[in-house]
Amino acid sequence: MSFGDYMLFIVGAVLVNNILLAQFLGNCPFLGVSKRMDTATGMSMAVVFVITLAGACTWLVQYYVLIPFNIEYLQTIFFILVIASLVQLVEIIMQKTVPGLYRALGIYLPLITTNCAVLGVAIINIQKEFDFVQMLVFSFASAVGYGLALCLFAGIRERFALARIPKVFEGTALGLVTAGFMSLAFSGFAGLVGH
Amino acid sequence: MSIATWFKGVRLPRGTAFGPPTPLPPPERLYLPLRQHRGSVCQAKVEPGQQVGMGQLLGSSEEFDSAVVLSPVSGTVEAIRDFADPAGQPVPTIVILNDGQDIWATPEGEVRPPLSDPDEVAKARPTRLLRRIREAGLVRAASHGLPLHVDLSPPMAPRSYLFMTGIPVVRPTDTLVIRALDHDPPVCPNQAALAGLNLTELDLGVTALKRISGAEKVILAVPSGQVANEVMALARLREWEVSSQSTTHFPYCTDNLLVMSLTGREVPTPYGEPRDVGVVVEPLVTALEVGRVLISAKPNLERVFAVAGDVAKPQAYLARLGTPIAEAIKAAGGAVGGSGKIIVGGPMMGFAHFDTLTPITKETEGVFVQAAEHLRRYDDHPCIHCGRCVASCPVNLVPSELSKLCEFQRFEDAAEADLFHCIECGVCAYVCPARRPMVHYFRHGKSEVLARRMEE
Amino acid sequence: MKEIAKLVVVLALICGISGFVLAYVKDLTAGPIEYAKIKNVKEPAVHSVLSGYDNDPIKDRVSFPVGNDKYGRPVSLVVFPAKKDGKTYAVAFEASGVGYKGPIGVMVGVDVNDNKLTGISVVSHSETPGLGARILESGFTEPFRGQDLSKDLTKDNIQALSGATLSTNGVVAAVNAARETLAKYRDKMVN
Amino acid sequence: MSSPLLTVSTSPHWLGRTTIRSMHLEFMLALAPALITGFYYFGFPGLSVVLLTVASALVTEIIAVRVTSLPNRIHDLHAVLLGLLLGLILPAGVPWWIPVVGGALTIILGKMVFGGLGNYPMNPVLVAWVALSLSWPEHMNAYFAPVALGSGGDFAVTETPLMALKNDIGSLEIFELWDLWVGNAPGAIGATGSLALIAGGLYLIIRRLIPWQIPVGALLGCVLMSLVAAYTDSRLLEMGMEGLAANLKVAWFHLATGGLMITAFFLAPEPVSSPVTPWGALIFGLGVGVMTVIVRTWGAWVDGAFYAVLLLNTLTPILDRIRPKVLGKVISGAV
Amino acid sequence: MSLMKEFTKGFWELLPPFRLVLGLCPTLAVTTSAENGLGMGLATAFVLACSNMLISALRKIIPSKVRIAAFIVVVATFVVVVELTMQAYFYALYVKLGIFIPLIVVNCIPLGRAEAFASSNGVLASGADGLGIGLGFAISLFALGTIREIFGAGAFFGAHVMWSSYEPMGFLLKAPGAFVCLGLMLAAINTISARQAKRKLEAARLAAAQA
Ligand SMILES: Cc1cc2nc3c(=O)[nH]c(=O)nc-3n(C[C@H](O)[C@H](O)[C@H](O)COP(=O)(O)O)c2cc1C
Ligand SMILES: Cc1cc2nc3c(=O)[nH]c(=O)nc-3n(C[C@H](O)[C@H](O)[C@H](O)COP(=O)(O)O)c2cc1C
Ligand SMILES: Cc1cc2nc3c(=O)[nH]c(=O)nc-3n(C[C@H](O)[C@H](O)[C@H](O)COP(=O)(O)O)c2cc1C
Ligand SMILES: Cc1cc2nc3c(=O)[nH]c(=O)nc-3n(C[C@H](O)[C@H](O)[C@H](O)CO)c2cc1C
Ligand code: SF4
Ligand code: SF4
Ligand code: SF4
Ligand code: SF4
Ligand code: FES
Repeated sequence: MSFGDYMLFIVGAVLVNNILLAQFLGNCPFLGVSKRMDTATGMSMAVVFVITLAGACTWLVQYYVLIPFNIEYLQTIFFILVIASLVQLVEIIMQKTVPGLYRALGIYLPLITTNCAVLGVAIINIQKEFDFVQMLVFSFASAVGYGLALCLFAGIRERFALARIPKVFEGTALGLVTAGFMSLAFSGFAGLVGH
Repeated sequence: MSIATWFKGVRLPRGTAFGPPTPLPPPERLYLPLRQHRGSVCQAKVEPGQQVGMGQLLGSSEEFDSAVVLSPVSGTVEAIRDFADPAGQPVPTIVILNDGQDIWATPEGEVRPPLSDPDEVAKARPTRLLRRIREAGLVRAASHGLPLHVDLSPPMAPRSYLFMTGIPVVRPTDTLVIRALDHDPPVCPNQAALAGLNLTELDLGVTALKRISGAEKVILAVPSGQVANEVMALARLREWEVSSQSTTHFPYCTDNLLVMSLTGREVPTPYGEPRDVGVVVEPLVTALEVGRVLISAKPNLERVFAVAGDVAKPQAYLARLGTPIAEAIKAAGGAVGGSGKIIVGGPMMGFAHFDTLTPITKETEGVFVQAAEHLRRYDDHPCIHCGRCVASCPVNLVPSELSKLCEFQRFEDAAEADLFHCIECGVCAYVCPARRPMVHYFRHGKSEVLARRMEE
Repeated sequence: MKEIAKLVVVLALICGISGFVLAYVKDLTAGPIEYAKIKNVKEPAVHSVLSGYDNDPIKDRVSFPVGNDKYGRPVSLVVFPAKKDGKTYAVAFEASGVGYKGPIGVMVGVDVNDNKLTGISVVSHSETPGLGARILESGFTEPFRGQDLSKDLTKDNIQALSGATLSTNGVVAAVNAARETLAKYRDKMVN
Repeated sequence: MSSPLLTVSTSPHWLGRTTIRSMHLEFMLALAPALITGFYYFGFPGLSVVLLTVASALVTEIIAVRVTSLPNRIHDLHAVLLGLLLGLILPAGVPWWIPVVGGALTIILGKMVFGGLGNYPMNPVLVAWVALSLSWPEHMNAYFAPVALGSGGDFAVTETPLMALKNDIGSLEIFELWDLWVGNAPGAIGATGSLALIAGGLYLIIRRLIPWQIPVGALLGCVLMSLVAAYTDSRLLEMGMEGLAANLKVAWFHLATGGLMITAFFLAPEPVSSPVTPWGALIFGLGVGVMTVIVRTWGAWVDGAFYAVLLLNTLTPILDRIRPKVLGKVISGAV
Repeated sequence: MSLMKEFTKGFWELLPPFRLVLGLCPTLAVTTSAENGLGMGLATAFVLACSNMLISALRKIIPSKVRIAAFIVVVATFVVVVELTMQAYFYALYVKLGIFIPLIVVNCIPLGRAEAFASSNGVLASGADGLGIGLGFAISLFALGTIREIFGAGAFFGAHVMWSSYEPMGFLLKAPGAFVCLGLMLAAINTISARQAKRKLEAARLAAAQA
């Protein structure tokens, strides 16, 4: 792929096929940690970090363990174990080496293990038969798209905290409707990149 | 007026152009609060039943930040009781029954020899001039005004928060601004004073203020197109700068903003004053009072003020201090329309009172009467985010957000968003199509934050 | 120490049992899964490229090894024969070529008597929708029917897609790959 | 002498004359030229679509405040304005139930679920418009060719200038630019009369009902981005159109066509969903203009103006953080 | 009796994804038709019931330090079983549900129930809990799928149900429609709960007044 192709590839993953708004991955933390802008930015950074790392590890596992041993049907179980141990490991290493970053991101890390987006991106990497570099770019761009959506969403929800919202819509219900509107807005990007 | 501020604030309707102030006969009863300014309360120096003469000391205080209260008429002290001041606080007030004689307490009322030569004033020791001002009990003629001798003295305590930011604690004053403008257009004592001006008073007053403040430059801020040729001639003679300002562009005649448009200096807020940037601003009414005190060598017992709004004949008056506003309204032909608001000060920043006995004091600029049919009601509508308040706020706040933060009790967040820089001018409330009680939210928010700080 | 040993043993045990169970289930479902895949993916393609048979090409399919993939695992070719009166007159099988964005899988039907294409159908691709993906349209696949396969197919005889030359080339390459496969394994196929 | 009849309150005691209702009335006044242009070119089919959206929005709001505990603020005419705006951006050839459903969507989804005027994050009219477009694309593209009032022609569904441009850059030469400016072109009922829209928009700016930054930004962004788009378009060269003049022609075309003008002056400056601060508003406007041309040129949709507004609406809370310097503020957090 | 209670709480009190706001991704992604919703729901229910029972049975031997890892392995095992079975016998549905079948592993419901319930309750109770919540989830997905299919495609289980000239509202089948639909359903459920709470409160007040 040329440089231009990579750019289109990135725009596609961040905006057009946003993993959250168009592919529905990682919705539970999306609605859970989007009440405030600062937590949303923290979560976004943690997600970018973990998704990229997990994408790389699972890719290696797929091509150097599962395929050679002919146990591709165990993909799900291997991937989730790899991700869970990776998150644990990252947590421990971070705590020891960069305590500042750990304090900032630490509380989000356990949340990420059970985030569909991480496993989802890992599986998509394999399904689309990406090579290693493409996999890295795709994972990173998808995660950035997730973070972008999360931060924009948090901005909007912060405004709801200063508005008289009908009781029955308070919280998740309105969050979902708003996410729908964001998805509507992002549909404006359709066709920018033909994937 | 710079481009940046041209679109800010609001254009208020111009009030009736007032002629020179009409003298008002002294009323039967006068009410003299023992505090008529920002600062300490005076102790009463008379007893109920006591006979007093004009200019007799009624109250004084040991504190520096206090102005003496003198009797404006001769008569009997009828009672001393509490009345509400503009902020609603009870203040001990001396009630005097006027005997109609106007007999001075001291022969001819002289305290000091007259001082009517401008050249002499220009060379006089500032402390000498300040003493005369203090003895005359002068107060800066504006709501929340300080006693004039306090206003003209350098600050007593260093302003630590300014010091921390590298702003000199006391910057030498280099400019004196005489403000012949009024911030709330229809209530315009200063403009009325400009209409029937005694040139000698003006000359002496300004010269004295210049001498006391140490300013090198004097700027006469006047309403555009309303200044007589003699005044211009005097200004040329004394090398005062004359600057014409729009009187209807609210709130650009308030002190801090006036200083900004005249000198380009930004007064630090929330605690700063024009003095912090080397400027002293005095209302024209005050300058004239200083002049009168020096010439006549008598204390100041009268005040120029305006009666405007829904009265038969809006007019500026010269009345004894302590005259109830009811008398002023009566003189102006009485209120027309349904019973609405009696506002001491102007419609944008004044206080509505329920008591028409509220007297004219040394801080009174005027009275604004609002008929019931002209009352405007606030609404509890949510902010519609239209941005009109943001576009208009003269100090560049985001009032919409502040009001929401206060509405939802997030006072600390509001303080973080510069709530305390709001000057409560009311422009945001004026332009808000949702009719939100903006300034009410801000006052409430400020008081909550301050209460919490006190607890800590 | 003992505790850690216990942790490891329990976890290993659970994993082991899990692996065992899954291997068993995998074994059990291997046949049905293969059938389901053929039934759902290949069958429609086979039906569209063959015609006139009186047998069931799916049921009569034959498969034989044709080499190894890059991990060394054997790869089989599945061939669907079309028979009339018990005699194979045409076969369908998958071949692939490289398009704009990756491999294009094409089901190719060939009449074994006159080496003419009986039809093609694209079964897998990752081309751009609206551009390369137009290879799915019948307007593109129809002209392949009846082309002679005794020599390499060129783009002259078919309607190349404008703006998607690479995709077109991919399909043509797949058909030509099929020609080679047919030449190589004709015996095994026709039997 | 204290009088119990006097009202006591703190300042300010004067309030301006602009209320939400008066603002909405002036908005509608400013839309009148566009509506008249629409009526002139699209006749009674166009007018009935607008009347249907207005009626539907109003009825929906009346029902909504009846059946829920939401405050009744029908008198502020917001529903009428939303209905009018939605009607103006629909094609004249839609079946009758599209405006009906659209008006209801605007009120319920766009506004009421958030608690009414003031709370919604995105322009309700555009939310409804996009929902309609995603649902019934064929109807939402049923644009009529204009037939001047009284000329007696029949209405027929046709291609809009932007559709034509998407298919063939040669359409630049087909449409008379003057026709595009006065509204004599196929398109949505109220969106074709660019001059009428500008007239209404200028009125709003002079009355300070919308910040000037948003329309100016949008038009500027559109011109800049269409120059870029034209510069990178090899089809122009193939047609023998070269140089700044040709590129400017593309920019001019983008300005005059489609939903850009109604977006710049009426939809993007919708108060609730657009930023309040001056710089925020300018960036918002620029973003709308730029995204409009990006979507028109490279995206899947024919017109990008409405999507551009929704996209920038998601940025509004962040743009609102761009503040002017507070006058007199020398240290932060001074209390 | 108490088993029944464990079973039925998943139908209202803990109805996922409305009360337990978990498992949103499949809820949003696959409910484009009633059939897909039901299939996804039942697959999840199966995994949930089986993993709950097994985890409950093993709860005494699993050391708490590795419990999350062990839970994941157990859940993942059942997910793979479902994956293989669906591939073999419901291939078309398997393709439609796609990536969301393996994602049951990280669907927060099975892990959540393992942690919150199965790790401290008996096998039967855990089975009842898992099955109840799983079926509740299936019902929710089925309901959402039904609404979206009827209005968004004019059909129910693929069969036309609206009047003949009805043109479906395609918006509902797309991503934005999914979010909006789920949000509105949640609000409807909140409304019902609010009514119930009010009625209960009034009944209590009435009782108090009578006493
Ligand atoms: C000179 C002048 C200017 C006034 N300007 C305003 C104003 O700007 N806003 C206001 O609310 N009231 C203003 N008033 C008070 C008016 O008496 C009253 O509000 C105005 O006439 C509107 O009357 P209405 O209630 O019949 O509309 C002004 C009064 C005077 C005398
Ligand atoms: C976003 C994008 C998608 C493309 N997709 C395809 C494709 O699916 N198939 C293809 O053959 N070429 C594709 N191309 C390549 C161009 O269309 C290229 O110009 C074309 O292959 C050249 O063939 P032509 O000579 O028929 O124009 C794509 C290019 C871009 C930028
Ligand atoms: C306000 C309004 C309401 C209408 N109501 C109906 C109606 O209830 N039923 C109907 O068939 N047509 C109604 N029409 C007219 C429709 O345009 C027309 O009848 C309908 O499109 C016929 O086409 P159909 O066979 O697809 O329903 C209405 C038109 C308007 C303007
Ligand atoms: C409230 C309401 C909603 C409607 N929604 C639709 C709809 O979603 N799709 C549709 O084709 N027709 C809809 N119709 C119109 C109805 O189906 C109409 O009779 C025929 O579609 C007209 O051809 C709706 C009508 C009403 C009154
Ligand atoms: S209200 Fe404002 S203008 Fe009036 S005295 Fe106070 S600070 Fe000055
Ligand atoms: S926020 Fe304060 S300073 Fe700004 S307009 Fe409102 S009252 Fe005036
Ligand atoms: S003027 Fe009123 S409605 Fe408009 S933004 Fe300010 S507070 Fe909100
Ligand atoms: S707003 Fe503040 S100052 Fe005004 S009455 Fe309330 S608490 Fe007191
Ligand atoms: S189901 Fe919970 S994050 Fe996707």
